[in-house]
Amino acid sequence: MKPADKKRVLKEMLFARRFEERCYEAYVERKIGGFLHLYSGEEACAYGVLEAAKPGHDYVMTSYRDHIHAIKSGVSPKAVMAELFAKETGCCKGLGGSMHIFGAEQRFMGGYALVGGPFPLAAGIAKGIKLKGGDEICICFLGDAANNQGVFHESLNMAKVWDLPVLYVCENNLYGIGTRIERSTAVVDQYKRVGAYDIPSAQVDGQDIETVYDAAKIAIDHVRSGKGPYFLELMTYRYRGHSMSDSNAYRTKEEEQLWNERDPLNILRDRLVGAGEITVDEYKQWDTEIIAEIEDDIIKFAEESPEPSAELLDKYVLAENDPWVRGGAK
Amino acid sequence: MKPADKKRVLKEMLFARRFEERCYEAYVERKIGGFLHLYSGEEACAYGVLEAAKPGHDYVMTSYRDHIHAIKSGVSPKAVMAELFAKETGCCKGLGGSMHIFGAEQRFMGGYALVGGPFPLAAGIAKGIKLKGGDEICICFLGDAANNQGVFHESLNMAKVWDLPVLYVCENNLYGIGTRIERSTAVVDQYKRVGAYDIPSAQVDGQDIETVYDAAKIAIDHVRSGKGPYFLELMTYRYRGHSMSDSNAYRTKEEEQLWNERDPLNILRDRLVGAGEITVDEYKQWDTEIIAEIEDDIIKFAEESPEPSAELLDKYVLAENDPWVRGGAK
Amino acid sequence: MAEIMYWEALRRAHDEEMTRDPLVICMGEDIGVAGGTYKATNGLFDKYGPERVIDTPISEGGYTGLGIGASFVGVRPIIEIMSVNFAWLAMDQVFNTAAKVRYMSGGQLEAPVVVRSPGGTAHQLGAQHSARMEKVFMGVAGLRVVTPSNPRQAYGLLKSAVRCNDPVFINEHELMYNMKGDVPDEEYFMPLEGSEVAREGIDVTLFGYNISVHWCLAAAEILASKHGINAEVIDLYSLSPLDREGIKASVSKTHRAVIVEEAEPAVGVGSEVMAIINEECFFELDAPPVRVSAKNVPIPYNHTLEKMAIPTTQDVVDAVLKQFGLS
Amino acid sequence: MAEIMYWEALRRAHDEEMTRDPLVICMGEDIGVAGGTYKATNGLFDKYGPERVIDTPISEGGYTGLGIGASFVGVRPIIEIMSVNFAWLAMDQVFNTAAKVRYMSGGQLEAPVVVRSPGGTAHQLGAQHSARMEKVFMGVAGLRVVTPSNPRQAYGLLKSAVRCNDPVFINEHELMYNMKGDVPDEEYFMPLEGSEVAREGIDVTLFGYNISVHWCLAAAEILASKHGINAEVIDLYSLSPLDREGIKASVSKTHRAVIVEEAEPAVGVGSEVMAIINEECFFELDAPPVRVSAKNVPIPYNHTLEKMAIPTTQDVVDAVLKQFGLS
Ligand SMILES: Cc1ncc(C[n+]2csc(CCOP(=O)(O)OP(=O)(O)O)c2C)c(N)n1
Ligand SMILES: Cc1ncc(C[n+]2csc(CCOP(=O)(O)OP(=O)(O)O)c2C)c(N)n1
Ligand SMILES: [Mg+2]
Ligand SMILES: [Mg+2]
Repeated sequence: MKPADKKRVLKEMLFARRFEERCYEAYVERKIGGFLHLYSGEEACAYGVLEAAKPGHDYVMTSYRDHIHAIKSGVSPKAVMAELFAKETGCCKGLGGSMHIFGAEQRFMGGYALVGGPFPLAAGIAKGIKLKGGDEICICFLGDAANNQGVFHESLNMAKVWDLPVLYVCENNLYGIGTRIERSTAVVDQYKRVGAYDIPSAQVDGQDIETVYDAAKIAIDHVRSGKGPYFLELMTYRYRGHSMSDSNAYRTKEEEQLWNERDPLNILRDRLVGAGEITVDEYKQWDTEIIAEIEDDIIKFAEESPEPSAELLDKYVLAENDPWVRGGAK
Repeated sequence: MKPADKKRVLKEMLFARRFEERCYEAYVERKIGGFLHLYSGEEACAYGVLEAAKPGHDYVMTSYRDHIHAIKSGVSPKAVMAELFAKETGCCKGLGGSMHIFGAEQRFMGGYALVGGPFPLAAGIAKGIKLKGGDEICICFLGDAANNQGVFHESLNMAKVWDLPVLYVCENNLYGIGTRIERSTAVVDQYKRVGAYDIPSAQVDGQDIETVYDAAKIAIDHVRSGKGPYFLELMTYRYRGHSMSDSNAYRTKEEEQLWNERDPLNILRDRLVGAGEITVDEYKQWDTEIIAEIEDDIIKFAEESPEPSAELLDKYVLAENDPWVRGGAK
Repeated sequence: MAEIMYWEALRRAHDEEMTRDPLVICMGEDIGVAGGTYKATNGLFDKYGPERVIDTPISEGGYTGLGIGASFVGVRPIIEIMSVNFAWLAMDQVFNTAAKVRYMSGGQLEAPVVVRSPGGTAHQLGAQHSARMEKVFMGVAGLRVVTPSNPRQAYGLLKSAVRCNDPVFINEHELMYNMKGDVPDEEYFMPLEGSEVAREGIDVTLFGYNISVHWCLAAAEILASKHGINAEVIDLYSLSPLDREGIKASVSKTHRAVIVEEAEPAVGVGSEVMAIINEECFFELDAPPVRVSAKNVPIPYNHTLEKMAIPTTQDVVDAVLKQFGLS
Repeated sequence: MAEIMYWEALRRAHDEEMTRDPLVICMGEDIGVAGGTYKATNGLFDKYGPERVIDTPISEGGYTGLGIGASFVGVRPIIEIMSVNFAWLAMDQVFNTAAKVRYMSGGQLEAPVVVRSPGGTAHQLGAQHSARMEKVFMGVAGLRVVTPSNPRQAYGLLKSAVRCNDPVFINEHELMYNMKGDVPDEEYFMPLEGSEVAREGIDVTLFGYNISVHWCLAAAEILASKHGINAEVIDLYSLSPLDREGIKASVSKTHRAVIVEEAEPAVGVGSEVMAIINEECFFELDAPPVRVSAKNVPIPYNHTLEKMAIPTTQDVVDAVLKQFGLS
């Protein structure tokens, strides 16, 4: 990564952190409903990989922990926050919610709530790319515990048999809700599991964005050059409970402490400060600005936006006026 | 295997071959209906593994290609044939059919028609064994193509995480119906796939029953001693089409020829003849006897048995007079 | 107008749509090199190649999800699930993704995927290969369900389904692929919604769909010739949505309804049509509507019992006679 | 008689049955160390250990199948599927194996497994977490379906379900785990078949199940106090089989029926109850039976729209008034 990019992306990650933490507050204030899964602590994963990709050109999809992937893909933070506030200006008009952020224009193909659901969908998008002959790739971010779903196995096998341009990124935060990976999974190193499909893979530190970026470059080059799928495992940690309704009681203070010391923002900030690229004050200044922007711009927009109109209730169930329902357009 | 056992098992395999080939005829004569999947060519798999196991004590289950596994497990060939003839004397009273042979008393836990379905069932039986503290194991025979089902992945993971006494035997006959393994499967050597679950495995020639037996001994010792699951891959070939409705047009004459030369019966027969354990005439004599037994004893029984009575139509849908349906037995 | 078989009609629809649009693909187990268990894709592998006629691994959940994902970016997959019994393995992707993605994305994505699969009891296929699952597909919002009862419908419905922007499930029948019938020579699109009057009548309406239409037609002949009852037969080829107007119109004319279904009765087509009649034209009824359904049992292997498990033409006749107080 | 919460009632049933029989086990995602999303297994991990209180991987198809296999050899697994939306992934094992194994083995094996799972719309959980799938479980032979509307039923039905030799699906509700109600202090078994009269009345029967019983009861109060209509409320806690006798008895008394369901209408409880009424007591009806159902839409995230998507007490009142010609 070039120095200027590092600076920019540090600021972006700081934005992501503040965005998620503000969601936390809004949930406590009951402005956001449903299940809310936050990304704090894992920022270097999405930012590292997507810096190495071409958001808006490449297709991206993920699970319910999806706000930040959407934003880095180009979905407007306002539209995301308005969606969380269930407003008509939300990216899904208030119909989706936190677990279902979509930005078709930005090729952010969605957040999905069924663990593992996106595995085959991503392979399918890659199949579409291949049929149409573009140089896009599809990037699918999912958690470690998702790999125990059968469709993981089925999708990776198909991706390899048909050499599809799909990059699976495993954000291994060591837990599926309250169950530690060792208790659910026979082979803890996820990158080793894909040997069963002869898919090249790597496992790297997910807290250091430069490491992630470099590994992602290799992975993306592989996929984009037509060599088929790739599996990239990023070792990371979520700071908060699985969702807002999770007590988070199953993790030790020591473990949390250990990972706090490897905060992805701090790692990059300290490195840039050390290299004289930014000053601590500059960073603090960013923080102030970002907090203000989120409050004055994004939250305000979400708060003041209208609720979806009642007509939306059944607008998107089936296609509107599809001619084939009546036997064709002739 | 001891010489006497080799002789006995050769005769058993010959019986199996004749049994299946007689089923073929009966199907053509329309005495057997539904889908019929024959085991001819693969005999050394079931006989080799189950010789090394304790049929009747260990639990056994498999797919729709199940007659021979049932018979070797101790289900009476008459009851199997009568089942195929859809008679009330059939092992499932004519309700099951070829794809659903069961022998609970013999701990033959069934033939199942959904590809992959038995993977988790077998792990569950193994869980039951473990809870009850016996030294039984559960042996699950399935095909190569079944390994592309998601439950393969899910079941093997659970079997390892919970160290269940289950032996998965993959009868790799290179095809799933008309699709050759390379066209559906990224990693063709199935025993390599289970590295993803840290399960010990082996791949051996499935046409030579002594090889199968030796490999199965190791596998079964491992499982019975409480060390958890094992995966044994047997390279084999089915002589006939996938089922009676399969044209079998997708395989070359050369390939078929190659495998015919490695016929499991011939391999063992020639070896025993070479060692002076049996004579060719003796073997021919067996054959004559077996054909007669099948005709005079088994087919006759099946033919002459009565159709199931109409009361069976709804007898086994739900438990009869289950007291809890009415709030208990108090 | 040529008389062709049901599978040929499906094959023709596949072929025409694949010729027209390079993004129409088909996928499923043994549909390529082998041409499909029931030949609906016969010859297409050679014509369109392995990128568009895809033999899948035995991974129903995976390849159905893959087809749905492909449909997000403009591909029009026709997915064959070899037997509807295996469709349970794909239901998560069908219902949690395909049926909901347009809605939950606020209209941004859609899943124009076609899933075809044969259901029904055939010839002694046993409990795990004889499910009739149309009711399962009908119960959840966001999916269209159609079920062709003849080659013309098979052709015309598949043609429309491929082009429609909704996910469509096509419920076929193991026993019907070799059925013959007239199909127009020119291109023909069948509306995905509606019903057809398969036989006009005035005394009672027999509602059928897919194979049960044929039982109804046969029963109507017997009723006419032997009992002087002139039955109307309505072919409910669209199961979701059901044609409320068509149901109402016919019952308002005949004042009697008998619904014939191959599946177990609970929460099925029969009960839904009854509910619609109750809601739309209760006061038109001269007698309680009746459903003729399968027995509430898994399907036995034995042929005699198998036949006892599902309705026959005679059961339909008897139900009508009973409704008329004639038995 | 103590007033406890629904989740406590479930927990007590688990605990008693696990104490009684060492082969009763429970399994599911986060049910062990974490005590279960809705606490139905809280504390049992410490009491019975990891061999009997099993935290599973996220493999719904796999662990449901594993539980079914274990049940073949005498184990009595209680499987929790965290949300019914995930149950699609386990349906192959539930329907193709558990519901059919006794039948296809000619009575040799059985699958006495209990699957518990909450359905329903809760608080803005969105399209993929708000399914109401009871109808899917009801449509196929070989499975029992019960759905407790209060802690007493939750306790008594789980107790009976564990002991019953059939596979039983228990349909719970995300919003009801903290509901309080009286549960007998002594051991109590609820019959797995039947229905309960939740409120006696003579003018109209409101049929509900699970959460909709409470809407019916609230509506009955309003109908009584404001409109002089004395409604009977029938709690259809057994959905498969439905209590034909109970349905008939009540409608034969009140001559009117309104069925209230949280799910989309098509092929649901409403349509099935209507069909039963048509079959059992059509001539007792003074007015067409009516169903009050959810809108035919996936569930939206927005709270206002979410509430619009499912029936309310007022909808029930309105339906009754309309049936009486009073609106
Ligand atoms: C099919 C399915 N099963 C279970 C759940 C409940 N659930 C939601 S998230 C989750 C844990 C997923 O863990 P992981 O894949 O590691 O992702 P993370 O949340 O850690 O990012 C579970 C069990 C679900 N949403 N979908
Ligand atoms: C879930 C499911 N999908 C598809 C089928 C159709 N089918 C039956 S056997 C078979 C091939 C299985 O091949 P393999 O597992 O290698 O076993 P083999 O028949 O070669 O012994 C297929 C696709 C099925 N029965 N069940
Ligand atoms: Mg995780
Ligand atoms: Mg095979």
